[in-house]
Amino acid sequence: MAEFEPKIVAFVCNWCTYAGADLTGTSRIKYASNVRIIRFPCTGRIDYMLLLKAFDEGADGIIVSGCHPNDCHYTSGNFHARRRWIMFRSLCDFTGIDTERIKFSWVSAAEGAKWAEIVNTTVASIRELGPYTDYKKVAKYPEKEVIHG
Amino acid sequence: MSKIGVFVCHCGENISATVDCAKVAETAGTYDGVAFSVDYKYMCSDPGQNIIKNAIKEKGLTGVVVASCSPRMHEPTFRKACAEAGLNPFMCEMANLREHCSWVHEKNEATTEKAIDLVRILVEKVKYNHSLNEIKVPVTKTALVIGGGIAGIQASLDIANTGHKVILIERDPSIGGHMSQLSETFPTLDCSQCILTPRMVEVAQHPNITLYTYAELESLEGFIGNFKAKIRRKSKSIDEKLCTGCGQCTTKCPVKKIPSEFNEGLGKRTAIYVPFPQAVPNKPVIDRGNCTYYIKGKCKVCEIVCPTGAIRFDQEDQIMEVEVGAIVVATGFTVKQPDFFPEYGYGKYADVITGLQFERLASASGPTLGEIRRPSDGKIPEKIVFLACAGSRDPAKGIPYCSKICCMYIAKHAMLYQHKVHGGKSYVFYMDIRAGGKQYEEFVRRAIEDDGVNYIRGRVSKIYEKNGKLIVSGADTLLNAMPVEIEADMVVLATAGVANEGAEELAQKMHISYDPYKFFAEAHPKLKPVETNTAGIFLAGACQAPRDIPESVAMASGAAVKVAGLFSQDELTREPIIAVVNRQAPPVYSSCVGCFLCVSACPYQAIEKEEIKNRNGEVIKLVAKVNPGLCQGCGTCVAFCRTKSIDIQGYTHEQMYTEVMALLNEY
Amino acid sequence: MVDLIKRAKELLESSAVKVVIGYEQGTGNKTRALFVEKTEDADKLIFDSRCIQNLAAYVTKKEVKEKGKMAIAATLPVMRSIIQLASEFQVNDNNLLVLGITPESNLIEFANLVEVETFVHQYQIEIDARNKEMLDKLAKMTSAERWKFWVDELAPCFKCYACRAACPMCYCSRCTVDFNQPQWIPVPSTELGNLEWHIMRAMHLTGRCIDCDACYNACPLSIPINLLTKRMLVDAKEHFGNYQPSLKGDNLMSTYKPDDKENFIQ
Amino acid sequence: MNIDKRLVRKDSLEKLFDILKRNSKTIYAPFTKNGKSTFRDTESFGAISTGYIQTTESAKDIAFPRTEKLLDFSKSKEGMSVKGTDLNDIPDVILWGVRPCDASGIGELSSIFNWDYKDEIYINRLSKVTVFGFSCSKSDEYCFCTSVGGNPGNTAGSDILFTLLGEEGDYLAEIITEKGLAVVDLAQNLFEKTDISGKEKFLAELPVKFSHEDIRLKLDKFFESKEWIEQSLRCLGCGACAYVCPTCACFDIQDEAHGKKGSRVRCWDSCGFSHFTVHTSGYNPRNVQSARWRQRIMHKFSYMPERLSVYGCTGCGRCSRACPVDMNILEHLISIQEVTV
Repeated sequence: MAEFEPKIVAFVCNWCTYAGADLTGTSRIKYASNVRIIRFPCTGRIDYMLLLKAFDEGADGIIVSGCHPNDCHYTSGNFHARRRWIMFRSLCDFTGIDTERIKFSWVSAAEGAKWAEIVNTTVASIRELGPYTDYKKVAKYPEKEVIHG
Repeated sequence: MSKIGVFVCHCGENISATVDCAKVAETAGTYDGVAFSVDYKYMCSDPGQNIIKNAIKEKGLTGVVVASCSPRMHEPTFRKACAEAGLNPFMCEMANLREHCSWVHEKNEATTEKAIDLVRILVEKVKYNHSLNEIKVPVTKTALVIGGGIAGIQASLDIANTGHKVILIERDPSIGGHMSQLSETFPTLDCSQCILTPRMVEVAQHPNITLYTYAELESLEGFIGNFKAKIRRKSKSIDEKLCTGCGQCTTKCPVKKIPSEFNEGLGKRTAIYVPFPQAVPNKPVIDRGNCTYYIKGKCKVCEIVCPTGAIRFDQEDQIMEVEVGAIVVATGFTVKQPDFFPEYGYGKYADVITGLQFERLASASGPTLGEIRRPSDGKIPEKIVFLACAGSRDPAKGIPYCSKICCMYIAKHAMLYQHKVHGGKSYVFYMDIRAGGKQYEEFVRRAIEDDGVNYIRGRVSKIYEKNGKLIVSGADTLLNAMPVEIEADMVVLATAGVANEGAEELAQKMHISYDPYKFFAEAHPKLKPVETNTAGIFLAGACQAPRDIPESVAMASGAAVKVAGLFSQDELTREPIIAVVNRQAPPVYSSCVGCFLCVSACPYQAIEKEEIKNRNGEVIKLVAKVNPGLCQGCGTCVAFCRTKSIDIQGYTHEQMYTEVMALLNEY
Repeated sequence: MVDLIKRAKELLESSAVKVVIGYEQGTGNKTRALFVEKTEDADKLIFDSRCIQNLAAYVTKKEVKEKGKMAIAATLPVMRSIIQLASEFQVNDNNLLVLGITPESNLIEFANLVEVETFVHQYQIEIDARNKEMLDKLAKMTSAERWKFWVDELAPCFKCYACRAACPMCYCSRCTVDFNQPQWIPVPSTELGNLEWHIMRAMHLTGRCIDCDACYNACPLSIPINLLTKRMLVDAKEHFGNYQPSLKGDNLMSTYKPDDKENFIQ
Repeated sequence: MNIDKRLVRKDSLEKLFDILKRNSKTIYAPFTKNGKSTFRDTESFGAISTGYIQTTESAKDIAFPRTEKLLDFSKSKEGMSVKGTDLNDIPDVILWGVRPCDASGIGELSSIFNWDYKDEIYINRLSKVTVFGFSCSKSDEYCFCTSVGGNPGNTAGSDILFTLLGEEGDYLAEIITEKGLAVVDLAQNLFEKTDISGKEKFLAELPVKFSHEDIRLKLDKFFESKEWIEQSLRCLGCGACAYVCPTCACFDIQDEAHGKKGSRVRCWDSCGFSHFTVHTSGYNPRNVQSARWRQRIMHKFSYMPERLSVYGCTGCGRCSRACPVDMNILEHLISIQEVTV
């Protein structure tokens, strides 16, 4: 059987982490190709519902990343995001959503190497955890017609 | 039905070396709504752009996805190309196949698969893009300059000289700032007052400049091009129109023992006073905290002696509102007072003074008329010690940064001392000599070599008094930390330059950001040194960090050019990537329920309350409204809104949701 | 409650308010909301330990609000809700008069919401022992066990939205679940959709929920959804310090501190 | 067919359950969680709840599931392909422990799904269901089946109706339909021949509290009554009443797409929701709760009798029990009857 290739979605802000990932590219630092980046203006824009949707649709892991505290292009978007993440992560933990599968990080526009490292460590840890079957089991309608119960 | 064009760039071999570009284009061609799909060697080249333009025209494309480098690189290029072909530029999106894919992965199927995914995400997103138009904002062509030091003066003059109106406010009774307190200036040793005073006068006389001294910013609303500032004009207790500045009142005022702020406490002033002889405006104010009349209810000597009847004891503070299009903040800095350093015995020893106090001693207009006499007994000090980095570069004191100006002014002080006190001995304790700047290093060398100032590399642990002498006890680190003790007559501390008291509140009033030391934050440390994160507000001088005069002036001129650039347009255009609160047909009007939690979430105070009225003019609903002039498009409100009533153009709910769906499903 | 009846009559007679919201005897052993508009109906007002429905849910209801100025018999949870609603601009002194009922069941009338706030702030929001125990039990489970617990608990939810309807804080005229472009939460009751709905609801109530249990009491299937909001309450306290609904409107989730602590962001 | 009466010993019920299980029957029986009961696929007799006056949820799920996939669709180069529900996949089900009001509700629900459009999935599901009714020996203040034409021992809708003959007694089994007979055939020895009659004395006593015919006639002129506003002021507009109701049949249809694949799903809806009638334009003809409450009553007591010749209420009282704010349908119906137009 082929090795499990985790599907990982990265939600990143335009000004720091997206630019940081650009720098990873211009620095030609190689990293795992399992991650797909979705660009947001700011971490403040990242709706936690999108994280749930990513799991719904089959993601095995998620990276959420933005500017370091005090570095936000919009001054405080990341501070708002951080508070939201603290509560959302705790709620995920409480409902049994595997918080190991959601990696939060600060990656600045200058941290190309850090981005590569975040991606690689996340891919490695999700590979270890395996596919998110617990979630996938309840995510889709059962193939066979059943009545609730 | 969408007609999307997908344009896959090889970027020479930058992308095609690891990504099968033809396959990416071919796969993209199979997606619903993709009307045209092609790969090409250089999409950003003229022929490449022509492929896009022709496809838009010939296929009637409704959306474009360029799969090439980072949008941070070429988004403007391709959007412009689309616009030239008649497609709204915001219908163009870019998939980042180079920085995020080909450059970071090996050549294999997985890399091409990723490239395909990245393109698909954007293809699905662009189906939900809307044509957007740039936002036009009118500009009020008057600038507000806050702070009348050299930076504020320079900014005001530069802006005024471009033909625009300037309102300059200064919280002290006179403009001039710290520069007016200085004796000579490094590295040329020309007299500070002599070069500053003409500028001060120019400000006062300039037809485009309205000067309000003894005035502070009360509040600020609005946004770039359209600020509304409330200014508190503190009561001067005189009628400025009647006052001729004859000086009768200050001469006769019975309260004469107030430490003069201008002289850093080394001289005295009266309760009704002009801070210094060259003050602009040269008209007195009454210091109500010290005036006998305000304390005890009687005196009024000044009123009696005033030949023009200009004294107004009942004058009140005035709040006036002005409309301005841009603001230059030039509120300067202050220095740590030596009471911050108990180890140096300040307060106990009158002859341990700050650098700024030394400036007053050395100044010809100062309390000693330029003679270096120590405060305690007026004697001329035979031995003087200068301590650099008093507080600066000292993380333990909470000031890890370098105050920057001290190395130079210490050299200047020591030099002035040697010039004025023949046979005197001067010592400088320093950590490093930072003399980066035109003619700066030469200046320091002159102090050491020509004027015989003794530089000792090391720190001073304490200062104490013994037999009428100040014993400066330190270590010479160049001599293996050998203990050094100097019996000095006077000690000058180059105390750290710090943010003004109240800097934080002022920043909050203006909604600009500040660093951990309360210095105002520039928008970008390298590329936007005079901008703030709030559009239309600029920084000049030492309110941003300790600065010397040439830097402050350069910054002020830089800020002035930014303002002039802003004022060269009648309307501002802004990217339409902003938040919008939905509006619906009656009876709903908007799904917003008016909880206004978004108001506190917005970093820009861009969300306002809008009353929705019926035909009879009755308010039937209060809903949020985003001010397009203020919104910067971060989208924090969007993720916060429970009713999903706010959306951000370019990153809408549908677009972001679709991206997630497109990423994880087959299309 | 004689005092309440008397005061309700006075308020209605003097036209100080148009409607008094309180409790009456319902069917069976239930109590229920009563809207007194005529003085003679005030005699039906009761108050006893069964009166736990959070009446604050009515002060944002269109049909009730349209009657004019309201007075409301408000227990502590109701008062807390009202302060939170006021901080969100949903009620104010012009449209609401609070007839407080103290934890000792005494009537206390407030001149304005500021006084209500002061009163409310004397009492901390405390999770009751039974639920605390349940939270502890859940905390001790493994993540997988908690996942199973919640999937099982929430699977029966048929999305009648009684929890939402009974919650004073769920006054939005368009809930996120009613939003269909995109469809954030699936409309049908499905295991995952139910979980998403309740997670989202708990997030929306973080920093706003005052722990009145109205959602749980309203649930026809007695699903312990209040545990979600309780856990958020406990966590918020842990992370950001104690909070109380406040007229200042410095809502927990729409504000931040630059030094908010976390230990999971790399 | 004529109703055949048999005696089932008290302890034979479990044996019956086991025999049915051995015959690969799926059995849906009341199951209690968090103190609330609903019909679930049940594997063991011991798991079946007993002693309830009424289950919290009705049994309508069996033929009209709260969530039901109608079809799968997928896009390909060749175009759209659609795969409907395979009706052969629907399992044979025994619905165990249904009260007579619920059983009769099946008829009312069927009248809706067989009205202008014959709902194939519903009809097929129902055809696979054998209903074991259990008569009521107890009732509570929310019950009013006798006021809407039912009674605690009503055989309508059941395939077999079991009546407990006294507290610790045996069961009288009334075999009402061929489907019922088919079950008896599987366990002949458990269904003993008997000549017992007069089950009535073992049934709950439930006096008639109003006349549904009178209500119907009253409603013809009651549309504009202020009574609706009076009654519904405390209604919070949730869907609890509709979702526990054995006859509420409103549903929503959603297409859930995931890329080029997706499903069409039918799920319950409720006329009590404020958004139920919102037009695309934003206009909402039932924009206040009183209009929605009126709709609920009118639908059950006026529109259904008029169009389908059945009442949309079986008097089970579930909605009153489930309502978080004590909207008691019985109380409100009585007051409608009493109020002068």
